[in-house]
Amino acid sequence: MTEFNPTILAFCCNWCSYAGADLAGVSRLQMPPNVHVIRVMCSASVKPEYVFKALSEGIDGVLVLGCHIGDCHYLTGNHRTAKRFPLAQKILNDVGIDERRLKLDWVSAAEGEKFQTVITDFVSQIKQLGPNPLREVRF
Amino acid sequence: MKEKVVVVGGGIAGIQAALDLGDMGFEVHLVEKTPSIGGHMAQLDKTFPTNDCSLCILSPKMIMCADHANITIHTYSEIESISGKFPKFKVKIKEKARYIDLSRCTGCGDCAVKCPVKVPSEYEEGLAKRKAIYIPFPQAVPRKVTIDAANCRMITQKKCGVCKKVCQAGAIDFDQKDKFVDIDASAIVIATGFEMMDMSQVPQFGYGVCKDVVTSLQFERILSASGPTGGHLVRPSDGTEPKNLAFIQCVGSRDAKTHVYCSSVCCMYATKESILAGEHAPNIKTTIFYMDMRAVGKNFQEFVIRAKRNYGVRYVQSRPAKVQPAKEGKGAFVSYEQKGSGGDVASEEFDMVVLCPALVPSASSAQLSQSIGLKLDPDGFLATPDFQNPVDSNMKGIIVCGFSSTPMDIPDSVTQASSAAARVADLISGGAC
Amino acid sequence: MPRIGVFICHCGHNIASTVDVEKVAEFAKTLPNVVVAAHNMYSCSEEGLGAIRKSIEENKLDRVIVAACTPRTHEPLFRRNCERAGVNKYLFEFVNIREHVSWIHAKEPEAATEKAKMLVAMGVAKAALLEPQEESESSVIPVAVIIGGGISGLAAMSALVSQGIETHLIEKEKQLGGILKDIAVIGPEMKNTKELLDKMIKEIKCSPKAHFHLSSRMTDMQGFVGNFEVTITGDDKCSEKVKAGAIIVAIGGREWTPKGEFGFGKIPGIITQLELEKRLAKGDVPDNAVFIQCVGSRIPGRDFCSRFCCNASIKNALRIIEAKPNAQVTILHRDIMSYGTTAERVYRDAAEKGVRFMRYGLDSLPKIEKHGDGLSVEVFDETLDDVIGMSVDTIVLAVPMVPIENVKDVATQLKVPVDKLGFFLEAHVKLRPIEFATEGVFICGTARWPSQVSECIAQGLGAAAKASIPIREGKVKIEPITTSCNIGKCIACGNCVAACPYQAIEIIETDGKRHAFVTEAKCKGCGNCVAACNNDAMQQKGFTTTQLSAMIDALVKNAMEASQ
Amino acid sequence: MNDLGKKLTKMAFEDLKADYLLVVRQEHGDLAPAFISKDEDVGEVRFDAPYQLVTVLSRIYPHIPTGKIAIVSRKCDELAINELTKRGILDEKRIVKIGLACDGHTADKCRCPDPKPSKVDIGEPVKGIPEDPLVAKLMKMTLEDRLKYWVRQFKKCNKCFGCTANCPVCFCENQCVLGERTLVSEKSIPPGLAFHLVRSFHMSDKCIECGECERACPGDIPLLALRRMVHADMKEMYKFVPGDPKTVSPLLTTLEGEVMEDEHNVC
Repeated sequence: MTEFNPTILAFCCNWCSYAGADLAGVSRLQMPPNVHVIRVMCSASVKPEYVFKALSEGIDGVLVLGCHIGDCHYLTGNHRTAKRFPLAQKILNDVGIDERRLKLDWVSAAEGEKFQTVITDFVSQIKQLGPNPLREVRF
Repeated sequence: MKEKVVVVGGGIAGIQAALDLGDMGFEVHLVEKTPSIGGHMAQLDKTFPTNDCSLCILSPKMIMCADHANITIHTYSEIESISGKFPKFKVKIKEKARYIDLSRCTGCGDCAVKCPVKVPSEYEEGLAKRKAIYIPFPQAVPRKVTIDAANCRMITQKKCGVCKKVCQAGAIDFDQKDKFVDIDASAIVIATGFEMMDMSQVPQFGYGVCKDVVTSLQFERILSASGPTGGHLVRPSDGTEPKNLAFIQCVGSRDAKTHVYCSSVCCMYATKESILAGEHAPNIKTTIFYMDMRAVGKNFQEFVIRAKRNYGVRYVQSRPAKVQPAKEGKGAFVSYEQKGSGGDVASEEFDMVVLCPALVPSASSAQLSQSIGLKLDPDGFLATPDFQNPVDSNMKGIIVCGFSSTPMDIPDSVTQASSAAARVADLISGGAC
Repeated sequence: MPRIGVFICHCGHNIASTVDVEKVAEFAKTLPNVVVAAHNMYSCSEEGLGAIRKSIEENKLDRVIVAACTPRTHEPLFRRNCERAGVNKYLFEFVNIREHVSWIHAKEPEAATEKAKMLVAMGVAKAALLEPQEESESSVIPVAVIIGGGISGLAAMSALVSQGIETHLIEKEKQLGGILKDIAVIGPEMKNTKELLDKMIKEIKCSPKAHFHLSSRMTDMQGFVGNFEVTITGDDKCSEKVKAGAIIVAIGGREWTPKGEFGFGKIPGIITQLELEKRLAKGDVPDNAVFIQCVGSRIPGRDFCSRFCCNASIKNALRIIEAKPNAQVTILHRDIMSYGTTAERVYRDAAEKGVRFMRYGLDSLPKIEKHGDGLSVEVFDETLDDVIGMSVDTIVLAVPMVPIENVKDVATQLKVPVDKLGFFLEAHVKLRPIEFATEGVFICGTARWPSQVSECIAQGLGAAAKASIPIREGKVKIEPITTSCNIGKCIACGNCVAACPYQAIEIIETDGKRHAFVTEAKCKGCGNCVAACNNDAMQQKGFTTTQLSAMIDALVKNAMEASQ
Repeated sequence: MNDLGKKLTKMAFEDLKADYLLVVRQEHGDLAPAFISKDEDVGEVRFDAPYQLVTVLSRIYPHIPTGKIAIVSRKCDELAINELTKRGILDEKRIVKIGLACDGHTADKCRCPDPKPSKVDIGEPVKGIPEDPLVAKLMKMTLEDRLKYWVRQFKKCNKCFGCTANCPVCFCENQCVLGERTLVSEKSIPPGLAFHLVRSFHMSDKCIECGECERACPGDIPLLALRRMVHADMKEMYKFVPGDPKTVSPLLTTLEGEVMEDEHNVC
């Protein structure tokens, strides 16, 4: 039995969290290679549908990263993000999927280190939770 | 009919000035004496205080210049003469013969592979060899080869000509002559930048005597992934990784005997290079000998603190008197006065010593001042007498920016380049009154 | 069927030393719609770009993917390259395998290569669904607004009006000049401030294009590059709206007020640099003085160096000595920051003229006590390795320049960021020092970072150059990342209208059907409406739900195969 | 016309001055909705409608450009009408409600916590069922068991869209995203979990717990329970209850609500 190597999807907003990820790169901050970033303009453009889709198709965890509240390049964009995803978490919990497989966090363009911590912690979190049970479920 | 502006110097300041002027709708002619634009910034591995990869941020701007509808780049070219005065300058540009038909050369480099002549590479600060026919560095703009006539056997001795044989594009032209281009320019921007001081002026620091004493720019190349050591931190004498490293600040600068002024950037690039050294060799012990740690820019202090905290860099406030060879020509002894010990002189051995020499105005600015009467300041930089317009030279319509006017770092040079663009536009539009 | 070309970049060693680029290229060849996959040393070099253009022609590619560094710096370059080869530049997709792979997984080459493959697969999946886009243009109002009437703002204004550009300057005080009003002489160049300001203002005022709004503040800013609307409100509470194409921020900084350091506020005779400037301007010169540098700066918690204070102290030390040749003047410092040519010369000059420079450390701060009607200072001199005592009548604290109190408000109105100290955060610290990430808004002077006067002027001029570019051009291009409504799917529920932060969406009726409508010029492309729409009717150019879903599917597919 | 019919027509056309009346009546042994105007025979009216009259209303509403419509509405119909009027799909001025208090049997069948409309016109109000026993059971389960339970249930889904078609507050008509492969990848029937997760999210700020989806489901998937769990989450997180005539869905507002917007404009 080889060690569980989770596949994780991350949505990063162009202005803060993606820039933060770049900064982490430029600063050569090392982190586990399980996270695959999709760049969007704003965390508020991430449809919860994407998260549900990804998880029910077997992705082990989904990260949504945006600007800090107040820093949003689009004024109050991330306010909606902050409303949607906690609810999405609850819904996951209601059908029996561990809500910790979805994480919402804020990373600014200046926070390379924070990006590293968020990624590292989330990956170890998911490793703890083990493979997404839905991988095995065949509908 | 667009007004023409000539920008002299293809370093970061010249590039930015050209881009801004081009965007403002002027017809820009960017003149660079070497075969590629990019200047010293292209030689740097990283830039402080973010440690951005230097070429990664520079190369898009270089290519933007090449692509820009309003910008014509004249590389391997020099200003032959400037006559007339604002707003009607006559600028004669000498496009030195590079013995290459640029329209044909694909920059494949086959010729360079076959060329038998090896000479020290300027881009690698003499730490590596290049051929007599060469492309200075991978991201060069234009990415075309150049034959340096002084070293080419075909040109000097009429024998060889291998390059012509191997060139499938038929781009080699040994009969090429210098070409002159005349431009009626409304204004001229001078961004001739800096060069390293003549190290023979400071023999006490053992440069040229001890193999393992290098200049900061050489060290920058040693650190660079694309550099002569393939990004491995090794010392010249025996190719081993240095265990302890010394930086000596203010070599030949802040010194009445050589250059009185402060070069402004050395404290920070030394700090940067010490951090990079720490990343290459986690256990390396680095010492920086300094007079005043001039970390005055945005996040510079934090950068120095990071060097101390995360990379254990040791900052010693003392000015070393001399550097002497150590045994077997490896490493060197640095002797300096210890603070708080009644002036005892200590002598400490280092595997490698990096000198941070004075950065002096490039020779071109002196030539220009002679040929067209630009005033120089007491330190040899182009004078900017009008305090209200810090980029105006003593001659109306001739604007200076970047290091050629006074020592400054990259952001300040970029800013001044934009100021220069503004001044050009102001003068040409006739000013407020 | 789309014809996709994939180009993997070595970026010298930056990528290739960790990621097996050959493997990734081979893998890319197996992906749907991929016609050709190659790798080259520097995709961004002229050679690399040429190779891509050549391949586009040879293989009739209609989609291009480059897997290299970050789109945030290099996307425009590769897009232009596609254009040159006749491929619509929005049919280009960037995959980041340097910042997001090789640089952060340096020690795990296999894993890094696998991840690079996945990201390429995702890129290919999206690219297949990309559609050609056109940048729409919007006109630029040929007017500039400058916020702040200090030296930086004035420099910017002089440059703008000289170009004949209509310029409005907003100054909160009733007088121009900012902090320089209180400073008679500018260091290190020893220039007369009044002459400079009077000359500048006179020149500006002789232009009919110059408009001043004194005792006023910006109270609102709406719109976007080329079409801003700035609301200016005077202290008299009446406001006016100014339409502008570009905005320059020059709100300056303020002197930090000591919190009792060295007995400031308690012991008389201890003053700040600015207080000394005011006294010297009035001809009130101390008989002897001690300057203490780095008070409130370069200390834990406020690490930064305020850049000009050393020069200011040296300048004032010289002025004191010139006025009173017998005056005892000492500068207690932790490093003299007289960088450059002039400053270094002035520093030497001061030393020769008898100004005493002594270095102190954080661990041995100068001790100050009331001593008769004067003050006594005790300091440990690191060089002499001994404690030195002196008695003076004035002690000058060189305190740092910090952002003005309401900087956050200004930042919020302009939707631009500030750093943790409260200084404005430029678009890129190295190569875009006087621009904001927000198009059409620029920054100069001490609101960005403490600077010498000559530097402030240079920044002001530079910001003016940047601001003049769209105005001279007369138009700006709107990047096609805006959203639009698929009328067929829209049921006019109004979720998008509620979610849009820019009031860019309204519900309208076309031939009997109610549906959402997006005003493109107002849309900034945040895609908030896309996520709010339950019907998948709202779509963002370049980020359509089909495109992003395809990326997810690609990740799932490859992940599942990998795990098998 | 039966007595209930007489009572209703009088109420609708005389007391409430409505132009139309929407009821359920018995037609050749079947229950069917009847939409009648004044002077039409309403027929054998029944009050135990097997579906939401509001669903019928929202479907025919676009085709009735003018006039006042009276509708027999239970507590759940009433909430549905609120939700639809709040979202501008129905014009409240054109709808008049005839409050119907459900009987014990119906209340049990719906596991309804509160079968009493704001205004009772017909029927005797009865007590509701305080808590949904199934929800309680599910919440006590471990995550694993709960997932097992739902997977078992959802495997019965054959994507007939009965749940959406019969939902009074599903106003997307035939534009439902669940029908497309974009967001719900089209594997074989039954659809993956995404189908139900997405629907739960879309219903989170609308569902008024009538239970019609559950009753309409040929696979007897206890959808109402899932709705109620999400409902509880909304209430817990945002103090929001769908069917309230005023409060806007929290998913559409900023964190500080509109206040913050105003501040933004003045600061």
